[in-house]
Amino acid sequence: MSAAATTSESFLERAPLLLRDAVTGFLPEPARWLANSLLSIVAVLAVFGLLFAFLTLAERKILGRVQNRPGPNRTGWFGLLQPFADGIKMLTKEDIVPRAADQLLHFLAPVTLLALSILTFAVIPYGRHLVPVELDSAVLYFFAAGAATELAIFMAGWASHNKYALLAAMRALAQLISYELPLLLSFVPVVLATGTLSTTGIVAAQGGWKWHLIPHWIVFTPWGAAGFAIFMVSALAESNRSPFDLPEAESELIAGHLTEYSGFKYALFFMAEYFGMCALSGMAVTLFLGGWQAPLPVLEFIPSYVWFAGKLLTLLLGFIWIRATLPRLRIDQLTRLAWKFLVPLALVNLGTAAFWSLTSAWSGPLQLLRWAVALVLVAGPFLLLGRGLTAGLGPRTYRYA
Amino acid sequence: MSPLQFCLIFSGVLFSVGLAGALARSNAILVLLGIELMLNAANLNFIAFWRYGPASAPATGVIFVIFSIAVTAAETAVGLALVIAIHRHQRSIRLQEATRLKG
Amino acid sequence: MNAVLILIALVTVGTAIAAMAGRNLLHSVLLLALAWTGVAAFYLWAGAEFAAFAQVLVYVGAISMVVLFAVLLTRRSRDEAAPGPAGQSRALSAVMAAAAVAGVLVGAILRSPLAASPGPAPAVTVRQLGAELMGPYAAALLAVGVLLTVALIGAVVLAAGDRTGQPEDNP
Amino acid sequence: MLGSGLLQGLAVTAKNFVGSFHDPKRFVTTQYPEEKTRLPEAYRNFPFLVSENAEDPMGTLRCVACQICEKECPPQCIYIEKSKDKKPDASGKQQIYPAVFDIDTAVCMSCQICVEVCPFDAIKMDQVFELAATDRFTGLMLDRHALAKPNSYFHQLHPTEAAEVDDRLATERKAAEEKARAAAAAKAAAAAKPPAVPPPPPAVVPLPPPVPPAA
Repeated sequence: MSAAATTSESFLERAPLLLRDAVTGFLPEPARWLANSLLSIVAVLAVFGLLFAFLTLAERKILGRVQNRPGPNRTGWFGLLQPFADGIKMLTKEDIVPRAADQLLHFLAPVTLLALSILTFAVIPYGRHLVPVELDSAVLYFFAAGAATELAIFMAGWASHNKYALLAAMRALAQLISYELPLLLSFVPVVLATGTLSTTGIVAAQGGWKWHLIPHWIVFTPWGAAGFAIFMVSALAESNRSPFDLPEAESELIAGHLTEYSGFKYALFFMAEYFGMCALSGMAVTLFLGGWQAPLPVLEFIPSYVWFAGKLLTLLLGFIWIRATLPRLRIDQLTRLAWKFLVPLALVNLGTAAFWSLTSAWSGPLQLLRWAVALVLVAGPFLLLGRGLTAGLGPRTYRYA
Repeated sequence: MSPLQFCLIFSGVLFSVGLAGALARSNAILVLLGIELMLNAANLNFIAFWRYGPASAPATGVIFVIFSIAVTAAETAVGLALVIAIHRHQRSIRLQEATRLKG
Repeated sequence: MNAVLILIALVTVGTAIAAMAGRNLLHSVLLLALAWTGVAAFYLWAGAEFAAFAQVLVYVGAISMVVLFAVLLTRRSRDEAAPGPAGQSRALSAVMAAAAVAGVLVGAILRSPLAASPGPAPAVTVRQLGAELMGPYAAALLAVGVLLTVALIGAVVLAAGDRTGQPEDNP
Repeated sequence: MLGSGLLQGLAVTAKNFVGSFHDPKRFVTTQYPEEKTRLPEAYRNFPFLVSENAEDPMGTLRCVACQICEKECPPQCIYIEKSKDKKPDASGKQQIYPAVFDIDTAVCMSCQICVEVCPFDAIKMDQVFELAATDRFTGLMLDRHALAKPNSYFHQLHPTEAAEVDDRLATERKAAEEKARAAAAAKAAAAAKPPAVPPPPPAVVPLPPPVPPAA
């Protein structure tokens, strides 16, 4: 949380800063900086901790409704206390460590995973003045911290001393490495267009409206939409969400690298997965959906962090909706999708973005041409590669003996 | 001892650790990792001189490190592929046993 | 000179020594990942933010993964056998050689008149870095790109191996 | 086109999600302990003993302790001890009655063989499924007091079958009555002048109509 607020902004917009100053304002300078940092850490942890708790509840309620059941509704009013009941259950469960396990790594794996996924929250701009750490290469930091989580998953699989856990960890690594590529490639056009790796800079570049109506969000350009789609599909895979939840696949693959985990360590893995999902969604909002910018000029009176929260929740609900819909992929289908479809599309998309930024001076009828060429560049490879991907597939015919 | 000297000693010690590992261990992967460590020590020097050295072009040290990291990545990929190829031929990755030129 | 730098140096060198001396190959790799993170922390301390994150992304995210895969693919209990007397004498001479190198390096560094310029860290923005890479260093960047591509293809060819002679391919 | 199936699937789940809020046909869940679904008539689980009268279940058990069910029970979960004395049954005839009739529901597999072999329609299938107990030895061992349930209860569970059984019992009793009367008449005719007319058999106890049980 940095950057001084100008007094011309609305009270609600400045409310977090005023609150912070009320708490730490009396401290002398170096201590105040420390206290402010600690305060933003506590705030992020509290907000995302609660979001995690209620996201699990929302997920169970929504999945229930999609399957025409009510979902958890016993604990508290509409089941609102369910996350806390789950937490107490997880805390009081026995923590089992296999005798042959590598005790230290078995313990370190969930801790490392959770720590790394919390680290990714540091650079996301939650509001106009709400960035915990402002870095010049924030996007790189985000993906570096995200890439390091793979190490923790490997540690979990190996330390369990269980062949299924180890195989599952290898499978998880194959998936995570495969999808790292389209994930990184899909945001490169954004960096190309905005000319910065700083998240605040990227959000600032998406400010403003065309004809006071269409926001300058990156998702509203042809390559931005394609990049957003690629990013979200890769984010699904990176955060181990259905339909790419092969790393754990509790119904077929005995929970993968989590096989030997129970009790609170399992809860930590679970938490890290949700934190990863939240962080990737927050990054998608920042990179493609204009961050905390309001969609219309007249709606700017609503404080920026509300807009960010709204967009974040929309994406998270989208994750849940997709989980409710799609069946799990097989590992070969999964890697084929990454290498033969998403990576080429992301590379072509980079070219499209380059074309777009080179032709930014075009106007009048040339503007139409620009849109047409960009749309063809986006849709053409999608259709061609999609045909290649689905070639030989069709409605299954059954032959009976 | 100036900070620059401290950084250089740090890098020198890291280099020696990598050298000792590369010389002492017989496991091909560990030898490779020792070499990685030596390369990292060299990178440390780049950054140390960039930070404390005489002012030159502002980004040179960092750019050298970036190139070095890229080259190291290539080196590791090929090195590990070689290790796997050796393992396939000899069923072992002890360097003492890799004595034949013909697979 | 400050405490953070000393801490970073101690952690990095300590984990590196532990990794090189360790018996368990997997622990060695994980400790080395920690040492690489320590190097990244040094970069961050020195103000080279971009290099630090690139280091974490490449070393911790990619190289340690590839190394771990290689460790698992080449695991045989034969390699974990205790080193014989030949190995021990070799280790001893290796450590002596390394200590000699370290001695020479440290001596040379301490005797050189290396006065640190007292100014703050030179500020380098990512934009500047990009301009440099695309300007004066464009040729080098292209060469690195070619190198990486060649290395990738070479690694795949080497690791995939020669399958024609395998019995399961000639039924 | 790639992705169209995906969108179709998303539409289906969205329809389900929205439908579950306003369409009771989709949202069929009942909140079990508070509200219970009506079980289908054919559902059957664990046997019970039919008594004619809800006020005096032990006195009006149809069971005559013939022990056929005990012998036929495949998992042997029934234990019967005959009484030493006799009591009048529903039709007034003196009958042996079960002094002990236990069913171990931990063992019973609800095969309904006891019901099929019973010549007296005295044991029928129940619809209970909430037999959880904290003590599996005594809690799940049901004695005759726990097993005895009035005929009206049987009517409630399986109305069709109960009506059939009642009809059959009524015809049988009527036939027995006719027979007895004929026998009595024949006896009377044979004795020409008996000193006293034998008392008529007691009237058939009218079967209780299918009323909801008192409980």
